[in-house]
Amino acid sequence: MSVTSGRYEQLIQDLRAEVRPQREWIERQGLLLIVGHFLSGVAAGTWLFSLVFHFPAGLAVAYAIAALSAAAHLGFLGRPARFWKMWHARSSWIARGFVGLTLFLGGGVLYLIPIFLSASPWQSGSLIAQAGYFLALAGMILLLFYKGFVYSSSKGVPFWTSPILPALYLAYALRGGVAALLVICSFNGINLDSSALGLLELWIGISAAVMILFYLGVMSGSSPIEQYSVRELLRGRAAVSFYVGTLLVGLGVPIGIGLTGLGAPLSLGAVALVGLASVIGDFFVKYSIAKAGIYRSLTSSPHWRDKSAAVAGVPPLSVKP
Amino acid sequence: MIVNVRLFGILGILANQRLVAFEMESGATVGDVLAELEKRFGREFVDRIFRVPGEMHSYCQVFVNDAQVNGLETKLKSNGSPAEVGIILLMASEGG
Amino acid sequence: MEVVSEVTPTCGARDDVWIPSTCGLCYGTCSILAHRVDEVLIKLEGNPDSAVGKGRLCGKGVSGLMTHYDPNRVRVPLRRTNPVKGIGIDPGWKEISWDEALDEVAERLRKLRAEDPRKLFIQRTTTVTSSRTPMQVFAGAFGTPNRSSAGGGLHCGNGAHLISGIMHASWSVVPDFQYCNYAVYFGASKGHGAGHASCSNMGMAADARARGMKMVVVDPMCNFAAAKATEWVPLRVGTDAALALAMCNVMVNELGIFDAPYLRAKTNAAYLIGPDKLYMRDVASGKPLVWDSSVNEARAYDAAKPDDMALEGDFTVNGVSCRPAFQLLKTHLARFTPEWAEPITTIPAKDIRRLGTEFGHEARVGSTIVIEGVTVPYRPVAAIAFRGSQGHMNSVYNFLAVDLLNQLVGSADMAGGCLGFNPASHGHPETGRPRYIPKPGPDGLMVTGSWMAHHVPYPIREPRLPEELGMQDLFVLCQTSPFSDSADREEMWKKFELPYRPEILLNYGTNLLMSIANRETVAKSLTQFKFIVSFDLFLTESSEFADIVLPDCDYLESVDSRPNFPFIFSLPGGMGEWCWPIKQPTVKPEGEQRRSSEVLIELADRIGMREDLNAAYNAILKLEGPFRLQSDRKYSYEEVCDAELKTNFGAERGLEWFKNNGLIKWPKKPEEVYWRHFVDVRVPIYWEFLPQLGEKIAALAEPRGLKIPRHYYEPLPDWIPCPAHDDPGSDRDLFAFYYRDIIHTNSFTMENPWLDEAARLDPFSYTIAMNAETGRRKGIEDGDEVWIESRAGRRVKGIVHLTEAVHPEGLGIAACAGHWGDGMPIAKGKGVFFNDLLELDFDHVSPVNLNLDLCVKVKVTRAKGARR
Amino acid sequence: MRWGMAIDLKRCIGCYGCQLSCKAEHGTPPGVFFARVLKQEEGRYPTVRQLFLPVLCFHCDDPPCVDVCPTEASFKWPDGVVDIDAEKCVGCRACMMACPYTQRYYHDEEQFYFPGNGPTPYERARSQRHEAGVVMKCNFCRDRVRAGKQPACVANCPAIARYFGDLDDPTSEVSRLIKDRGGYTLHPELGTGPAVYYLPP
Repeated sequence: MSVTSGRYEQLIQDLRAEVRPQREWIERQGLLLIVGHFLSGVAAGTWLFSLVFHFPAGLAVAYAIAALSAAAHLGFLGRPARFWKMWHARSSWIARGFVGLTLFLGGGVLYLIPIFLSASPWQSGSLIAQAGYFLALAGMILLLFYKGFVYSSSKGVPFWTSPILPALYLAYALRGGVAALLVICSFNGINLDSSALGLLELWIGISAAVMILFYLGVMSGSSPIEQYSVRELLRGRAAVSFYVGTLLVGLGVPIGIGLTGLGAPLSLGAVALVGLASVIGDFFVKYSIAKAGIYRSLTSSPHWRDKSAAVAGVPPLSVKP
Repeated sequence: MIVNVRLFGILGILANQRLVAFEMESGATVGDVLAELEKRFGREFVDRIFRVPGEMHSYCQVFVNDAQVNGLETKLKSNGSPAEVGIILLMASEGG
Repeated sequence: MEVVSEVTPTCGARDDVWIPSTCGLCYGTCSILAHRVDEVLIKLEGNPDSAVGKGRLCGKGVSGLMTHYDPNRVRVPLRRTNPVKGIGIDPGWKEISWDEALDEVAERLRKLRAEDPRKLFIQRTTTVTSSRTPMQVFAGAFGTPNRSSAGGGLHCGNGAHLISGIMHASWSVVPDFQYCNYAVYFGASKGHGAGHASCSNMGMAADARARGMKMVVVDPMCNFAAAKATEWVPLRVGTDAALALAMCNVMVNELGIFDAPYLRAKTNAAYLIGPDKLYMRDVASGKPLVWDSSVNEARAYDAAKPDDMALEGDFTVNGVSCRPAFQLLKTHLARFTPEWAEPITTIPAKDIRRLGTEFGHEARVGSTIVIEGVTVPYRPVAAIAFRGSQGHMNSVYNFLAVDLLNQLVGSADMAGGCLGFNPASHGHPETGRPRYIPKPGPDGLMVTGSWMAHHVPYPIREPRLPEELGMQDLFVLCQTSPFSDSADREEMWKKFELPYRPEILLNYGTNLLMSIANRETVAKSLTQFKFIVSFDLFLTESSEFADIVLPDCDYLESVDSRPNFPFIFSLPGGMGEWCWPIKQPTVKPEGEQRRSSEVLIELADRIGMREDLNAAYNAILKLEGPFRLQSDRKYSYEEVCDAELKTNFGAERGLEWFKNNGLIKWPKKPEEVYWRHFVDVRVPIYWEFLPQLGEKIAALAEPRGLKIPRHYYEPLPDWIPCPAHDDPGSDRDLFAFYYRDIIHTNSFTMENPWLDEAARLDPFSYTIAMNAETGRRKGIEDGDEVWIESRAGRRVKGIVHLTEAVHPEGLGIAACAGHWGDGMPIAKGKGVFFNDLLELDFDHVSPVNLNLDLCVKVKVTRAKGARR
Repeated sequence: MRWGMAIDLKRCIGCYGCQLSCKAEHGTPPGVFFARVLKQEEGRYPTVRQLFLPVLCFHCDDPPCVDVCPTEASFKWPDGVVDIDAEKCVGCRACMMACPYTQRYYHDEEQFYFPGNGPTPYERARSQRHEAGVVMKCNFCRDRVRAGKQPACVANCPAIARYFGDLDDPTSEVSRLIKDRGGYTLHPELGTGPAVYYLPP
């Protein structure tokens, strides 16, 4: 970052400001983390539902998505060559995610090879494949859960430190899986139990919508920094991605189509659209929430404000975002 | 006694002479030297030296036998060799 | 004597040393330790053994290496190839050898000196104090009276320093932080910002706050000192005198508080004044008379006991009715009621009355204190002024009115009061040097014991038709003059028959185009020089007007035997230690830079004025005995420094000793710090010489068509509005003013990328502070880019920062940013070029001391399409 | 033994001495500040004050940044100092998101202060040591402290507003100041247990 670069300018502006947006996990390489998070969720969800629906192609796609996610994560890291050091999972959700991804990719390959490669030295159902199955399953579970906790354990960004976020991101991962399956099926003309999938999709979609509303409701009643983040989401830098990506495409389209689908079976195209829209929505919910992240303000610390105000002989002002 | 007057800076330039030597009676003072200089170089010359008649500017520095003196009353001394008098104006304002 | 630090390498052959030296980022010149490892400087820290900074540095000081290692420094001598000069015109620099450069400069100077030495104008920046001695010496030897300290001098020197000199025998004033209980600051930041003894003062001011000293800060802006004040008193820009006079009135006329014994013994308050505003004088001796109430007759001031002198009453002496100066002052003050001051200052009358009352009561007139076994008067109140309050046409009265508060309660240089910086020194215990003590001059009034130059502030010179191009010999209360650069300088020179015109400018480091006033005026004056030679660290906007640029060594490559001497400048005041550090080279220059001190010696030699130079060194450094320079020998500057140190501290303590030890120090005595109690000198509360001076100047000026406004020349202070207050323009509704930022020095440090970065993070450094309500009224939002336009149509642009912390009519700007040249690329485009709003002519300077008026009535408009 | 700091807001004048002496000590890259001074105003004209808040890593007792670090690059020394082992850091910036005090900076690539000129001799000696692609922050000047000195910001503060010492020792200057002056920490509601206390103005 040269001192003449726009990024340095931006940093200076951010550091000057009373309210400083986080950019490390959204801009430039930071975007790759959001992509990685998004892909790992979709991968885990797809894996799960492919297992449920016994759909090997889905498993393969899930695996490929997870591999992409791993690549995105590597691209995001400042020091990708050291990625193998990230296994200290005692308290780090990032490490847990890394472990999950490792288990998933490692186990997945053991499980998938005999399914797709007839020349595999081990067979499906063999101990190796079984071990792979369980490793991948464990990885999948970690991948489903971890990213919400990555955000909710970020104490520097109050907007994220909500227990709703892990639930929301779990829901989105599941829906992402369903959606991916819908897309895969519709493109391949495969008729899985698409009405069941559609219902599932609808149900998760509505749950997600409710959770988002609940989340925003809680946040807008919190401290000024969270309120500012809500404003960023509703009226600020993240508003377009939130309204268009998260709400309209991600929730409006799938739920709308899904509701019409309650009356009559949906065409493959409509199913594909639901799936695609859901996947896009899955990305944008993470994108929007990451983008609306604002660092906690030091000058808003209650003690400092109260005692300083007492010295100034004036009542403390509310934080001016 | 013989008095050697060395004129530095602007004074030397105005007098067109860096070293002025003349004979004075023993017991002569710095004031007497300046009076002699006035005789030689005119009123305008010594006007640069005096703030008001009888009082030198603070920025006029006079040395007698290499020692800085403050008043016109200082007597010159010669121990066989000529009495040495040096005069320089340090006209320099300051800020900051 | 203290051994400061071991400078021999600490481990084997590896170069790893801490070298004691002196900071050069501002004129505060704190003591530093420079850490050098393998020929590279890696850290600057304060020198904890020194009383100057006490081991601590400000943000600028610790950032010095980024200036030192700036790749944009000038490294080789340059000669211009383009004869056309102007703002933004490329000089077409060509690198030349030192020999070529020195030959040409010496040849021109030699010719000029033979022709008329006054045609040389010498100018130096206030930032680098180490250039003071070599430049004073060169000027004295060359024979030119024409020297200037550029913007620093014109903006504060003529008021704050001159009057501190007349009233406190020092360059500046500061509260006695150790004992003061109640300090009122008028446009000053002592202890909370940049400037003289800044780091030491920061620590002492913090101690005072912790001890419970109350601090009232009168300032249009709440920053630095005001931020730490017990009370911030916002006032309309430039009205400080009105407040101070009203406070004086409350004390003297409403409460009857004043220190009569002090006024009788230490001021001219008892001097009898006749109807002609002049002293009644003893016929025989010519000495001013006082009324001796023990015998009921008038006597010379030194013939009566102070206790017997009448301060009040009407008397008749030799048939002339007369009154003591104090009686006149008291009567004079009566019209400055708080109610009168309220509409002028915007400060509520009840607050003015309260402030006057608090100041009077806190003064504890009559009390004493024992300090280190010595009993001295205890007056724990101080009224402090600096650049802000005196930077107006009413410069003299503004500063004087504030100081009257101290004089009335007798707190001037008394324990807890308003101290000059070290006006008296008895010298090192072993050598008795340097020794100086204020002494009585004409009419018993004080002559400083020490001064920064050789024009002492009092006694004043007799005005004459000017021979100096700044006309300081006509306007004799002026130190740094506007007329070296002003728009009306040629007109003035013609009027006053200046017998020559300046031809060569020898510039040391000033960026005049930015540091005085609007650049158009300054550029015009610069183009009129036939030849400009400039010592520079960087190619500044002003270096572009030079014919030859000489690359200077910076403070880490230079030597100076007296970075904190005279002690009245940057050595902290109050009790503590005397401290004499040196500055020494810590590394060799990376390019062909040479020390300007050595270059000046070389030039003198080539000009053929070696003897004059040595004589000037002898005189200025007061070299004595075996250490005097011999006429005919060529000395290096290090040898000169060695001679000065040995003269002062003995043959065994020369430059080598100081290089190893860094400094010498010894304790201050109460008799030195609180010298006024012990020295029989008086200061003028009644400036009798002023009306006379006005008449004398007028006698020369008015026949030549320059009106001298006599109301500035009255003996007692008054409030006189600035041009800004009288500006009739209805859309110009704000008073733009500048302040000195805590992380910048003049126009120099914006090029330091650490300081630049810090300034960019600061809400105020590079912005225009506008009152939030004013902004709302004008539809201006925080971050808007605006034009500020003066009556003369000068415009500067900047980003607005809306704040509650500025007077609604004020517009606060940190000086002096806004670089546009390419020679300092980090600084380029940063901040606001306030000075470009300033007019530079007789109509905008104090007609008494020629201090520039630094406030401008302006119109503010949003720049088109600008909103960030 | 737990190193801690008390910053006296009555003495602080917001001069940036800490911020810049820190930069000088560590040669931190552009945009990286182990110590900073924040300014804020309180009140409405004319009852208003400029307030200064010098900040640095608070070396929390229960540091969220350490908890979230996937490589243990962020860690706590037994004496309470929270530090980063740059060689272990993968640059995931989770610690930046976890730090409630925004005291961590991402050094994204090697950079110097004079654009187009490469490193100055000073920067070669002091700044080039800093790895790129990792997160940086204050470590209470560990090298200085181990050499028996005070942290640079403490040693340099011209207003003598910073005190450094052992919080576990009730007789230390910091402990006494915190007790006597009612020292407080920022955002105590987060339960992080900062080792940097503020003494009220």
